[in-house]
Amino acid sequence: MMPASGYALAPAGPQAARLAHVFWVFFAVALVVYLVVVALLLLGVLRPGAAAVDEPARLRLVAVGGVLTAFTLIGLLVVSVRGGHELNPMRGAKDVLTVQVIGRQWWWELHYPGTAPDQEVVTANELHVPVGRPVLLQLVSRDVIHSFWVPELHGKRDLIPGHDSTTYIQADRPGVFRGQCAEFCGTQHAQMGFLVIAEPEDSFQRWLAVQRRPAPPQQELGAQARRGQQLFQRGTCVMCHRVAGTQAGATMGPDLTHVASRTTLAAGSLPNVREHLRRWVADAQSVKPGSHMPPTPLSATDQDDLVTYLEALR
Amino acid sequence: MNEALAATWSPGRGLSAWLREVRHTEIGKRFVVTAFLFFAAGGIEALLMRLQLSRPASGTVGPDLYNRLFTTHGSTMMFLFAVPVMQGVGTFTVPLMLGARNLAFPRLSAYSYYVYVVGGLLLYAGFSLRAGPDAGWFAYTPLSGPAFSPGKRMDVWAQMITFTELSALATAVNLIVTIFKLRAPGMSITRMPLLVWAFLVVAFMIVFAMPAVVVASSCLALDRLVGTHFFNHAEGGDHLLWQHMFWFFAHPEVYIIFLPGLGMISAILPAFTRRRVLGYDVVVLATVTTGFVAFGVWVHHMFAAGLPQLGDSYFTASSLIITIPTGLQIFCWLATLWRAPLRFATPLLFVLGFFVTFVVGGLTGVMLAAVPLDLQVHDTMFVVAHLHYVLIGGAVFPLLGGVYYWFPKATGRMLNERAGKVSFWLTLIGFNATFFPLHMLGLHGMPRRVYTYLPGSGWHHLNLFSTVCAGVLGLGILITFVNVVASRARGRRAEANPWEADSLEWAVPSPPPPYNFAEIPTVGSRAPLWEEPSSRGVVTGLATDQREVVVTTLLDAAPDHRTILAGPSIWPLFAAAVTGVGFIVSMFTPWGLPMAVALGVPVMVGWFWPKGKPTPLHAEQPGTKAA
Amino acid sequence: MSTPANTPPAPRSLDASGLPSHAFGHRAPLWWGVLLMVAIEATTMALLLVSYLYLRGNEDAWRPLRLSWRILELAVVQMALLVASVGPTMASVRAARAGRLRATRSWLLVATVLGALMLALRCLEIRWLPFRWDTDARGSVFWMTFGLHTAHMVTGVLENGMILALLYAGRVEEKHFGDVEAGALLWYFCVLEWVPALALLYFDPLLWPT
Amino acid sequence: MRRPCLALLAGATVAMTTGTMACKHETHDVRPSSEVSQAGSGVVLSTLFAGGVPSAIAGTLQTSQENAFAMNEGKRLFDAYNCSGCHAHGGGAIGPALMDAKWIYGSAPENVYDTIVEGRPNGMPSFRGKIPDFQVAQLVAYVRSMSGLAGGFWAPGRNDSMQVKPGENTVSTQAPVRAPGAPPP
Repeated sequence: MMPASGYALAPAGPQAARLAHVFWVFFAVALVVYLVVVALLLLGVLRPGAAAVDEPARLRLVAVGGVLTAFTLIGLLVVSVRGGHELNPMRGAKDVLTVQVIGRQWWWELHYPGTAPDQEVVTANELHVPVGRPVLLQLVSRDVIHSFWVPELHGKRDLIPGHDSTTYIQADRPGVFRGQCAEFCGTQHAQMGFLVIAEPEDSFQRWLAVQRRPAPPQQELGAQARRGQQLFQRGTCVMCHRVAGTQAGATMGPDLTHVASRTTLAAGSLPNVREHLRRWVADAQSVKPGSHMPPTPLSATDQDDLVTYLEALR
Repeated sequence: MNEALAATWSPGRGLSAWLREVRHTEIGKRFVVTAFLFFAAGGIEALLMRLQLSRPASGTVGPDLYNRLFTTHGSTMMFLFAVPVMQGVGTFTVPLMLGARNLAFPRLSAYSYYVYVVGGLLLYAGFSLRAGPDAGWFAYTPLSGPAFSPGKRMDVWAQMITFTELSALATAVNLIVTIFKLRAPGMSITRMPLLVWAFLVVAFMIVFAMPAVVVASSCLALDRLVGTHFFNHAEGGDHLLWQHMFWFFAHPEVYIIFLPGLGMISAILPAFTRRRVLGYDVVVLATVTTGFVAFGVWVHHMFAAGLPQLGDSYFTASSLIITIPTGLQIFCWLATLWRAPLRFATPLLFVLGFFVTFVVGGLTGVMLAAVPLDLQVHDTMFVVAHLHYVLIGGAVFPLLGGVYYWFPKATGRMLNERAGKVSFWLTLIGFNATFFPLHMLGLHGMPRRVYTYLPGSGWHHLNLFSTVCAGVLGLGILITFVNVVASRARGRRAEANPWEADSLEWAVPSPPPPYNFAEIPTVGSRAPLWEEPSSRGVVTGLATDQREVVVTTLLDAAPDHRTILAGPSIWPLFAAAVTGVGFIVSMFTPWGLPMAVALGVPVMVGWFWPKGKPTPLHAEQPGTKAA
Repeated sequence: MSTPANTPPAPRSLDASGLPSHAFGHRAPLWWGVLLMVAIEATTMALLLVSYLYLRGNEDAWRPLRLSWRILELAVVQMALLVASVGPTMASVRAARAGRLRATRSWLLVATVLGALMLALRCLEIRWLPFRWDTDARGSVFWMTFGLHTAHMVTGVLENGMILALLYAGRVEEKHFGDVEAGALLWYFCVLEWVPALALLYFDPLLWPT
Repeated sequence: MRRPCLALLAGATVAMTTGTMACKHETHDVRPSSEVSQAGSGVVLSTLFAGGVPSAIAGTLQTSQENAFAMNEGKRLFDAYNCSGCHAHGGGAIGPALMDAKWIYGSAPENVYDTIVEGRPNGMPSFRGKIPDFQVAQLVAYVRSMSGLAGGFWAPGRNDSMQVKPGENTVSTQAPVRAPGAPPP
């Protein structure tokens, strides 16, 4: 099922833990200061006394208040700057996994570089990471400014065209963490989510090996799936999507070579089950109105064939 | 004598007199009324947005309309309500508090109002034609640029910015010169009321901050219309240039909105505590310090953009330091309130509401200043909660208190106290219940500006609760609107000084006559009306057949010379019309600007060419030899 | 509340009829108004020059372009004309303060003609510039700054022209001499702001090779 | 005197916030319906197709000609579907130039629609079944805006890449001329 959204104060990685720590320090100080101010206000307002106003004494109290504020702020500044430094201890770390994250208008394209160009894994919206290993994300934007943010792993980092930037994340426990684009990027900014799937090293390597294989050849497909593949290549799908090992090689839309292995569809908006896959293929605009995926009106049988073919792309 | 003055200073009756109006009391009231109408429009948009967010995946409002709604809500509240309403309060109160008969440049204040109205009408004409802006009130490029915002939507936003900033600049120049040169004799710099100090600092911030957004929006409009490359990284431009230029303006702007609120508190407190605000020098220095430091904190809006860490740490420090002056002012007010014989009228309630609300916003502001914390909560509902706490808590609460405080002076009628108290409590409870849950939503990962969210995201209950309470907040503010409209005609009659306040504007009858002061008063202390009347002097010998006022020196306000202020004139309206036509046509073709200059020259000549009977050249300077 | 010793005691009642009816320099409200407008325009020009430096720092996309000598000489001639017009402007202000009408308007005429001549040369320069505003970011900032300064110049020349028309044809009053000084303030700004802009926009690759 | 003006202002503000009117240039057709998304084929029974614009798309084809959103989408699709592969960015390479005034197969929206869906001799492939109709209408609008025939003020601006040519909104309208050797209309 779809994981609930991440909670910034329930960290699952070293960076988010550091941020949560800084939050609790600031929150504690803020709570104390607020209680003091409200107490002063109530004590002053609810007990009208005719006490003469001795001006200099009150001014000295104001000065004391000012000095206390200044020292508190200096303390908070130290906490903030120290907290900021520990965010990228990964610089010198070894065996760092590098992934290129490309922000597109309203979905995420992920590239796992391989030893050779044909070994490169191209997937979308679901970032598989090995548990315990630092992951260097190279953030690139192809169109407008997006912002990569997984509350449980790290703070957000903007993807600005012309300013390629990097950020480190690391998951200390296996699990599925939901992320969301945090910088307004157009009509469907609201449904531009993604998942970070942290799994042990061996299952991550198994996943990577599966992703490196091209799509199953025609012979291995069932009759219905084979008809679906024909529809895929003769219809509108081939103009935008790529299925490695077939003629479909367009890169405008997400790579569908292993679409069935993904748990969600439409940038984390729909669970990847048959009727949602059918609804998304037949009329994407009903799920994400304004997204760049046009509706594909087909007869019921054609839809079944196409969906069967897509579900064969494990 | 008063009839002669009234005949000289009043513009007459009828529509043409209404359009030629230059009295600061009238123009100030128009600014405030128009701004509150836009506040109502912004409020309606906010309720629509809350309705859409009350349920996950609800179809009430589609994504395109929602994006237009939140952009128009933000732009309306920031540019068409917050700054203009403070301009209005300043235009109305500053001359009265200084003992002046009008602003230094009366026709410029008329021009400022008309240009503001043109900007407001442009934005709402666009919004009603489905051409409202849809890229957020700070319109980051490249989304707001030519490639990703087709049509005229963002051009409407950019030109509206130019109009409202032109209006703010004109009012700022007017206020500064009035405060410097037209103070009542004896009102030295150290005897000026604290609200006037606030408006002086705000006016200087406007002079140095607004050009940044005029340049930024002009560069954006040029990029979209004629294809310049300010924000095209492939041709040498840079998207961060937009963010730097915009936030260099926008952070001072939020202080431009917030400082008059503090000034109003310093004006309201004496009347209800029977004490002068403690630490006059501390409050003045704090206001001036806030004015300067506000220009050095803008990068805290860009911590997530990946700028070098050393720079971010500097801006963390400067963003933390800016809380000290405001903190000192709050401590001074707490000391003033300390065990004072209080009179719990509505204005004081709103000031107390300020303390309870704004301090929460200030503290979340301190949290947002820290880079590691900001990386988690930037661009989320946490920031939405923070900005509403500091803007509604910091500026709208004192403003509502100011409306209840100065309404008798502006209209001669008291606002209903019972309705005021009900409105206060509904507004306070409704506001806190609406916006406090958004802090939790932000920490739970709900980003800003999302038109919907998934059923499984866990944000449903808090959003529903927030929407319901938004209705309560709306009701609270609606009661004040009804109170104002009802009391306008049927409120209790108000005498000159209903609150026994200390500043000069309470020395004139309510509503003030066209000439404000029969004789311009002289001032001997910081609270002129609390001195015994016998010791208050007046200025005599000013002509009553001309709009003559006394100009005083800058520091000590010693009388320096007499001058004639401009009278009612239609040219500000024509100049605003030409500015409007010129800029709106330049949205479609670059020839709009040369056309505006061509139309503008005759209007400027009409505006400046001397009219009426000339005083002969060498009348009173026999000394100079005939040329 | 003790009144600080340094502020003068409040004058009881005061007869204003004896005060002069106009004043010059910082005593006049109009002077402050023009000074604040100059501050606004100066901030605008400063922001444009800062954005030029900001974009210039972006090495990989910045293409320094050496302007031809012909344009640089024309720019220097224009600057010379501007500086030359400062003298007559100051003379007209001195004459205005002394109330000498004929001297004021003749010096102001000289200054305005020099300004108009500089604007004419600027129209020639527009045809010679080798790049347009949509060539690249450098061209965009150049033309925006060029346009802003031209707008200031046109405003200054038009304002001086109107004051001249008033001094020659209109019913001159005392306060119009104050207008001459206010117009001069704007003119001094037009001259002063073009010095950094000229150095940065025209002589950038020459003086500061990147 | 103040009452009518306040009422006027209040009325204007309320009328405007309801967003009742709609300007055809600016509406974002965010949810294209399925019948305009037919890829010009429907159920394929034979390779013979009656020419001309199907009725379902005729309306959208006309409105797209002055709709800013449609033209901007057309510009995005022009690169996404690799039209720029043969036509460059309107200057013409393997395929003919599109930003000049010469039209071989007619410049009316219907002619350009047919060119895209049917294909043309000498290399223009048929995109029937490959591109949904509403996107073809957007491409038609963008192609005609390259030579100023569509959009006018609402034509797309420059794009965020190397400056290849000025934006379509700065192009002056060039009256269409029949290219030499073009077949009779």
